Amino acid sequence: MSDQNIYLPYLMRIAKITEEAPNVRTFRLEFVDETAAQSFDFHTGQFGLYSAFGEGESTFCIASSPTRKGYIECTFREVGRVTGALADKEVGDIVGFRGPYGNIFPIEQWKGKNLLFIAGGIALPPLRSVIWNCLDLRDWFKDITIVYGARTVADLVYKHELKEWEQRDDVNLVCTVDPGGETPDWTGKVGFVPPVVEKLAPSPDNTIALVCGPPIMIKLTLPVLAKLGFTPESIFTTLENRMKCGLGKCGRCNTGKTFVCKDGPVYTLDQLNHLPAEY
Amino acid sequence: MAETFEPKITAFVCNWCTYAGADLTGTSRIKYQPNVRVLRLPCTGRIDFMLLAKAFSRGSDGIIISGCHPNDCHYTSGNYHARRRWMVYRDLMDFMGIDTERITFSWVSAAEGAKWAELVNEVTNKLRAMGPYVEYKEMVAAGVE
Amino acid sequence: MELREKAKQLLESGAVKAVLGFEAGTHGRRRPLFARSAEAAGRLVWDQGCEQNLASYVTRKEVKRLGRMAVAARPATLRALLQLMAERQIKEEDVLPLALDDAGQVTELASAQAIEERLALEPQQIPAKDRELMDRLKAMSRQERFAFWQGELSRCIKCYACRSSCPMCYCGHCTMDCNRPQWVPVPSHALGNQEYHTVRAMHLAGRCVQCGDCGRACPVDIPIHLLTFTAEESVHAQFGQGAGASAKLDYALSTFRPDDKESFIR
Amino acid sequence: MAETYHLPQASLDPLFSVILASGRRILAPTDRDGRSELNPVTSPAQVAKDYVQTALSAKGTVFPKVEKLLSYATEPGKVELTDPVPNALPTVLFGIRPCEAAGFQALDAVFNWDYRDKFFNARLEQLAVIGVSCTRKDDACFCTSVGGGPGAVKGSDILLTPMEGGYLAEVLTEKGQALVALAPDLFNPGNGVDKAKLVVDVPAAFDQPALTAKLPALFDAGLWADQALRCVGCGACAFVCPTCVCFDIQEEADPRAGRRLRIWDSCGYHMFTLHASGHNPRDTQGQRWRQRVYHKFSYYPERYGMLGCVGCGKCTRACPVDMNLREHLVEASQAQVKP
Repeated sequence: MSDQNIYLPYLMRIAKITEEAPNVRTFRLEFVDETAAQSFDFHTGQFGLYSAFGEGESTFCIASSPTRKGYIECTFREVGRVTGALADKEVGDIVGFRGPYGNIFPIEQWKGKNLLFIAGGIALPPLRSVIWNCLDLRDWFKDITIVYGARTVADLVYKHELKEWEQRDDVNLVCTVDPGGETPDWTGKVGFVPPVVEKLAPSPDNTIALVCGPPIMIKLTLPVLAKLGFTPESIFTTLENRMKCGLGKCGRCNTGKTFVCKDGPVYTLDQLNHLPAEY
Repeated sequence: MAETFEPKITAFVCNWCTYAGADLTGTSRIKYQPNVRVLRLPCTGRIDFMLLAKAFSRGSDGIIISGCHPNDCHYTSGNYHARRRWMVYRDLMDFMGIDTERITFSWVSAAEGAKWAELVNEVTNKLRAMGPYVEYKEMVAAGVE
Repeated sequence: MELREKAKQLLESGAVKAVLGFEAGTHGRRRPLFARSAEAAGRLVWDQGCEQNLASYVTRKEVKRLGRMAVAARPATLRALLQLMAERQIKEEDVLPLALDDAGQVTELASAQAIEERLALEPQQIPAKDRELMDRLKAMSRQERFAFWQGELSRCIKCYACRSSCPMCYCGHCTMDCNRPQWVPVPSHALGNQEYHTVRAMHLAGRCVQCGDCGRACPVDIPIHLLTFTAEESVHAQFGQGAGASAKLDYALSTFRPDDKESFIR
Repeated sequence: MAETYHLPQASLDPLFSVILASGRRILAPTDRDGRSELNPVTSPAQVAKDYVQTALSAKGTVFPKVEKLLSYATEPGKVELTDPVPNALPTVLFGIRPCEAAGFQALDAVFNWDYRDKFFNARLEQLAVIGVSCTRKDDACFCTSVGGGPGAVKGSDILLTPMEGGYLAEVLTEKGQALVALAPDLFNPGNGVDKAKLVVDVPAAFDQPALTAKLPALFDAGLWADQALRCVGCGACAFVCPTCVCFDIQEEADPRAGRRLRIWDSCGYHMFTLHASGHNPRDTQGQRWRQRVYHKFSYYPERYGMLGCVGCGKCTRACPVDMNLREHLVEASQAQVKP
């Protein structure tokens, strides 16, 4: 018996590039190898390592929903060596993908519940996968509320989808931008995410909250949810520690006894409360 | 027919003097050997020693560095700074056993088209006689399991 | 006054928050001690085993948080502190160097000028063992020297103990950590090691205070300090200035003289 | 399965010969210019006589410091991947200490839980360990505090314990038997010697199970930052460690081809956990030092049911500022847990 090379990526062709916000892009990736495309499967919440050949690998979530077959999508901001090289790619170029890795959002367990999504800035992509997954299975859930904030109007990602969600009557979308980030024609709210949530005052009854955003947003939103009566078991988030392997070996994402790449990236607040705050 | 070794030479030259000088070589129709690849930088002051290391690691057998004569720098003193750096760099490289014979420094002004041709020919002939920089190429390949 | 007594006095008077010196460690070794109480000051020792250049700590953020600090200093430590002042990494008032003589008597050097004057009494010398190896290497053929260094550097594991121990390697973001572009290969294969040590020596030319701590720190005993020593000697021989001589020294490679003498540029 | 033999001193020479003749290389501690390091040897005479430990561990035989994971060729719109075959040479590691031999199991735990790492496995498969028990120790040793011992058999295929006229040879695994089978005549029947009397005495320094139980409560104690004040944040401890397994993957390429290399990394580095956003989950050296201790003594036991430390003391010997692991663990053992 010989082992497989677990570090070999799938080859993916870029099928579509969407400019989301300044330096933020979404790639739609299709498998070069047809058999890989057939056998590939993932669940919402999982992530992968995307490679720009020549520069290396970088970790992002899979931002598309597993209900949409035949492709995966990722959204990234250009900040470093790999994302910089990815940003230079064009439709038709080849990139690498390893995954899917990590645990999942247990949406089957949420049947019959209300869902509250709270996202900030570039952290909407991991929740977007869940949102579409849940919208495609809309009758599983009761009310779906999405609170999304960014620094400025330009920094809001998935602008077309935000419009679509806004127009659906089975979704309650609340968009907000930080004070000073609004444009003259901005019709959404102005204010930081935590006070917006506080004012919105969603009911904790039979509700699952999914929170994802920059550390400061998460830090300030959690007390608000606690005040509203959400229990630590009903609050989910997804972490993204630095990773090199995604396989529970390289040691970077080690937080307490867990590996974010294996035991995460999805954690409940209750689980996080039992981990050292090294994320 | 036995194949003769043709050295690969990377030349780092400044924009204002040597590049213009090399241009003059061409417009004056002076022929010289084609072994040199010219990389133009704003000033000799910009030629970081890491560029030289990169040239060797990417397969150069020799390197030419050339810019404005002292006192002629477009930026007043870039070449003076460069000169200091090379003075130390050569000592260090020699101590580490790097073949400094393969690195040629020169001042070639925008008017010295003939000097450029002469310099390239001379360096090419010398490197052809020295042969490929085998030691360095072996080092580049070593140490990976 | 002896070190323990002086340290106690400085701590009790509040003149400093900590005294950085040495205590007894494993296997008879000496290791750094951050004495923050009079009681801890009682553990301070001073002898020939106290070789480490403690100036490497004064730029570390965790150490800076302790507050003003007295530093037990050998001549190389004093040179490093002056060089750090020249490079504007520390201010004269941030540290209180305590120069110690062979008998263990302490002199407070409260100003850069006092350090300079003290250093003027201590001729800077490369240790005989290092000088002997440098001379032996210079007497070799170039190919032999290359083979020597390749053999030595093949043991390098790029743990960066040399960089971490160096008082002048304080950069928050070292060239080695820059990756856009990735100039120096990160892996410790032959090329990665060669380029790393070239870069380090070049970046220390005119700045190396020749304490030799990089070589002492090396877990696989590569005489890596000889590279920075050589670069520093080259600067000294050609431009007539040595790192750590004064708190007002210009960096040798960011200045020039029109009549700098060389013989190799055509 | 242990079988006990007596291996006369004079048998070592022919044993080396048959091992080499079988196509295996022998790596053993050598003493060159006063440095104890692993090198290929061809006869017992080349093996260092008087060593406690080599500076570097033997983990490089199964987890090299630089190792190719894949290579590729690129042209516009196309990438061709190559899956490398690990260059795993049949190897006998002779003369490493029982602590180090035990280290391979800690590496195996990480490389083979869940996903299996083919590079590690290919090398480990080709490796046989002839350990040699310790008759000397130094201030850094603490194997007996972490479940090992100067004559412990774990991880060795054959363990030799020096005795009058040769060695007590314990053949412990099939790999060990295969080596004996190369020259069975060299091994004489065992004669019931007491191994404990042949090895050096290493008294336990601390109560490890008690320490492991106590660590979660000590997480926020100030002692980690205090201990780490003198730590300079290099990676020497991790790189010489026989069980430290954290790695980095680096890409090297030119416009037409490239490769991915796995290299050693260390949790002691500031950059190890630094996020692209600039946020660093372990921002201070105290946090990073604590991670090193906790990973080995708290997270490893919880995750893999074994310790991530074998008590060899290499980190202590390698440390430029004498971060003595044993001493720091003793201090943690004695620390008061705040209620």
